[in-house]
Amino acid sequence: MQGMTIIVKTISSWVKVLIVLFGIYIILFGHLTPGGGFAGGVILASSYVLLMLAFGGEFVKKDLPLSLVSKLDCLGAFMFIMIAILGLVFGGTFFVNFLVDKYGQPLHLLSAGTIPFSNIAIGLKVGASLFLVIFSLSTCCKAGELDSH
Amino acid sequence: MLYALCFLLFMIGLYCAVVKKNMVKIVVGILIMEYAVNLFLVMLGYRHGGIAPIIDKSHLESQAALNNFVSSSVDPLPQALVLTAIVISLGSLALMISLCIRTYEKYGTFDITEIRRLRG
Amino acid sequence: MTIFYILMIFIVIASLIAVETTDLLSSVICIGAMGFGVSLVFLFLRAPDIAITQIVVEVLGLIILIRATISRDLTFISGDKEFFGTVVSVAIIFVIFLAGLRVFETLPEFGTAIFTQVPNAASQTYISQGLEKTGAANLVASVILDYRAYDTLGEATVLFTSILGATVLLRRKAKNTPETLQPVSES
Amino acid sequence: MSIPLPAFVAIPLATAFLLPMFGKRGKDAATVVANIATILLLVFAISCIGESGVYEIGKWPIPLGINLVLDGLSSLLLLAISVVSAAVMLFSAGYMEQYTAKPKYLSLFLLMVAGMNGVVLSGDIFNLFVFLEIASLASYALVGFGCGHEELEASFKYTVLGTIASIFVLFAIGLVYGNTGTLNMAYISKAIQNSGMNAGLGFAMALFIVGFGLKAALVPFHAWLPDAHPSAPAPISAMLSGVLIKSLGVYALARVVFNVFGVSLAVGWLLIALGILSMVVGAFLAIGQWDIKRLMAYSSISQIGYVVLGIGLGAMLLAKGANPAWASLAILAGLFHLVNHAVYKSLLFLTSGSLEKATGTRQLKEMGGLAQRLPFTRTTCTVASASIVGIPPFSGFWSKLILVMAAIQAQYYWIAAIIVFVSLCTLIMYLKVQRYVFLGELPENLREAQENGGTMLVAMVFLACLCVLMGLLVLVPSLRGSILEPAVTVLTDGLKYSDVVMGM
Repeated sequence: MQGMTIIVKTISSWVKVLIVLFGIYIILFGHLTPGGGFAGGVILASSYVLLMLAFGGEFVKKDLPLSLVSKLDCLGAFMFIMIAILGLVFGGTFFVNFLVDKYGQPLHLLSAGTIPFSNIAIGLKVGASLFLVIFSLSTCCKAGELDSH
Repeated sequence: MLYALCFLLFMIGLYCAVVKKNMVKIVVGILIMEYAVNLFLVMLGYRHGGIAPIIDKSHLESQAALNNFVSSSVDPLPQALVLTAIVISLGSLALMISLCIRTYEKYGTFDITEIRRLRG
Repeated sequence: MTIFYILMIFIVIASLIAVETTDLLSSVICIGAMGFGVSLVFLFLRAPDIAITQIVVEVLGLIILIRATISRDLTFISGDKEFFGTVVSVAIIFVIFLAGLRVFETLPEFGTAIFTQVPNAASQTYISQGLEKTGAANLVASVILDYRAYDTLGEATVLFTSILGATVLLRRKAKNTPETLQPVSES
Repeated sequence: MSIPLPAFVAIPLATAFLLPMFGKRGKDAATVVANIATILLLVFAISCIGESGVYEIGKWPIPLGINLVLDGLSSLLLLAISVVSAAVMLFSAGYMEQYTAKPKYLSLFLLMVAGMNGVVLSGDIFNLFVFLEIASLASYALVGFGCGHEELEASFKYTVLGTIASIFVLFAIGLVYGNTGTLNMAYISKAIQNSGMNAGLGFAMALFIVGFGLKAALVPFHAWLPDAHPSAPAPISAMLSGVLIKSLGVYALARVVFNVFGVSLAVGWLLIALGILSMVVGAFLAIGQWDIKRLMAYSSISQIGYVVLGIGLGAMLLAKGANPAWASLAILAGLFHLVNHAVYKSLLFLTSGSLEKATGTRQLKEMGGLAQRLPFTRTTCTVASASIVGIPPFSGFWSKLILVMAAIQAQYYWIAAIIVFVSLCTLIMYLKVQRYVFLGELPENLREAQENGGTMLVAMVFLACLCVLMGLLVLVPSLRGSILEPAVTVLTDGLKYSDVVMGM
């Protein structure tokens, strides 16, 4: 994949920033408005998928090395289970929302205890892993190219 | 009736997944079944004249507004279940498609009868 | 009410086209149309969370599906050779469908949610006490990330598993070294 | 309870999330970490024997949140899963050296274990579905791990049938929710007792039986198994056959039928029919096979038939209101056979992996005379074969004996006759394995075949010792009272499950 024309490239590099911002917004406000970690993570992934379609796989690989993405994937999942285990440590029960009354008021960004943190962990995890799968699906094998039998 | 339409969709998907011989068609059938089940689950929680289960500032202004919210909000539980189910279906879709692509690479076709013949 | 019927019939027609067309790419595109229809139904069912998720998942799913089908044996689907088998399976599926129709009479009628008819249903508590107990105004978020957070852990794990599985299946080289002994040629 | 129940899920999950970070260089470190995790799980599972309890996740009382239930049946399954997974993980340390991406393999393996532990502990029907999907997705990927022609095709078939099964289960969950308004199994059971069965719940139950039957590979639904088991790497075949089809299929089926919906005569006979069909068809198909792993795969279908037959016989007797002691004997036989089969079938698959690694082939006709070259593999394989056939001191004998006794006590002599007949078929197929693999002429090209050393051997010897000792589980009253009988009571008590869970 060598990418598309200069117009597409320029526009998508601008739009990418907006999409990333939108994804971050969806993740951070997931406990107040529709959306959340999952939808936001998919949006984050789609921004890099857009770059990949416009510039080609090699460019994105330089911008965002795959080993880093797969580490982010593991990190997000690990963060989420750590939130659960911290609940066990501080709250006495697995997954207890041990921060719920500690800060913030309802309907503010800082509220709902561990829920925003869970959203961030899931967003990170989902974004990284979906980008990873689309990237590996599109670069692993070119269409029409067969293994020798 | 709407439930029956969901069930019809489910059966169309089942037919496609069981009868068709093309790997991509089988995946398509499974996707249709998943849509049908997701729709069915969300419909279970719907109320006539319901509102989305999201509280905003206007609902907190008075007790009456909050009571009104409580008496007309749709069921959030099936929505949570479907959110999980959508993710699961995306996961199995990714897995199935990577299997399809690899099998295509090895055999040069998506037709499972052809694949069985090549395997001997 | 009518809007649901219109959309559902649209979805059913799209699914029939997706099933019966011989062109894989159009079949996949019909699936995309279905997905957007489903997402609209979700929106009208007052489920904006799932509608958003459905749309974004649909886009990514379509990219994956089109990636799989594009420029690979396009329009090549041999007709179903086993006519008899097809007829039998259609008949069986139709019978199950007719038998299953009765099942839906046992459910509460559409538009009267089950949780309003059962005493002490969990959903009733989610709606009336969700904000005060979990602090999240979006009750779906409060269910998936607090009341049923364990499910969401499972969901994140499912995604992790499938992505790991996909990268494992797509790797170039599966075996490290040749076998210690030469495999016996299969007769 | 000394150990928080989520540890059974959290430990393998956390380890699995960390393992892919090790990369190529940290292969050995990853292996050690993964082995520590499975051994830790084994220790925890042993310490949970005889305990029971309910764990409410996130401190939410049960209809609101999700609960984990540890009772006799769960702890029996946990024990089986952790014993087999610890042994198989040890075996993989040596065996999987021939494949690339070992850390990812280990991670998927642990995810599968976490999924199975989640299934057997869950007290919430939707949560059960989620963990069922984790275990299934991990197993789909692991079956295709070799990425060869055969592996990919088998894996695709398995994925399609497995996904259809999962959708059936999800649809059934939707119907149950639509009828009862709750997802907690204890509350569903309560609601069904109050309202009685109706067409919707009956259809849901049929969907559950088809879905879990597909996962358990009972005979009309067994199409995926004979392809998937031979294609998977040997340790994965051992896991699939040893515990996966049992915890995802038989356990889930038993839990739903006995504890949620309640037994009925029709379901009991249906399970008996499925069991007998699986036993007979599996055994007949197995005898004709020349691929050693394919033969063992068909024999798994046949053996899972014994388990389902035992459980179904129990269900039928309970529903008929016959002597409860007969029903418990039948269920005891089924569950004991489940545990036995987990041990000896995984051992058989491990020996087949050891043979494949030493000789490079799976075809019976291309082997022969390996008794001298591979003495340890030969001994362990013989022990496992003796167990599965049912030669007296070994474990398989006791479970089959109890099953026959239960059938005779309940005066179904024809069932007892079928059990004995299928045992004879089993004898034939394993005599065939012994004859063609270990006896006879040693082919020219296998003169240099070497015994696999190290961890692989340790795992095989460990399981072989268990095969010999398993008979003690029923013979020693204190062991039987703490491991098997609580599990039997959970099933014979049936709908009291809801009271027990709500009361704890």
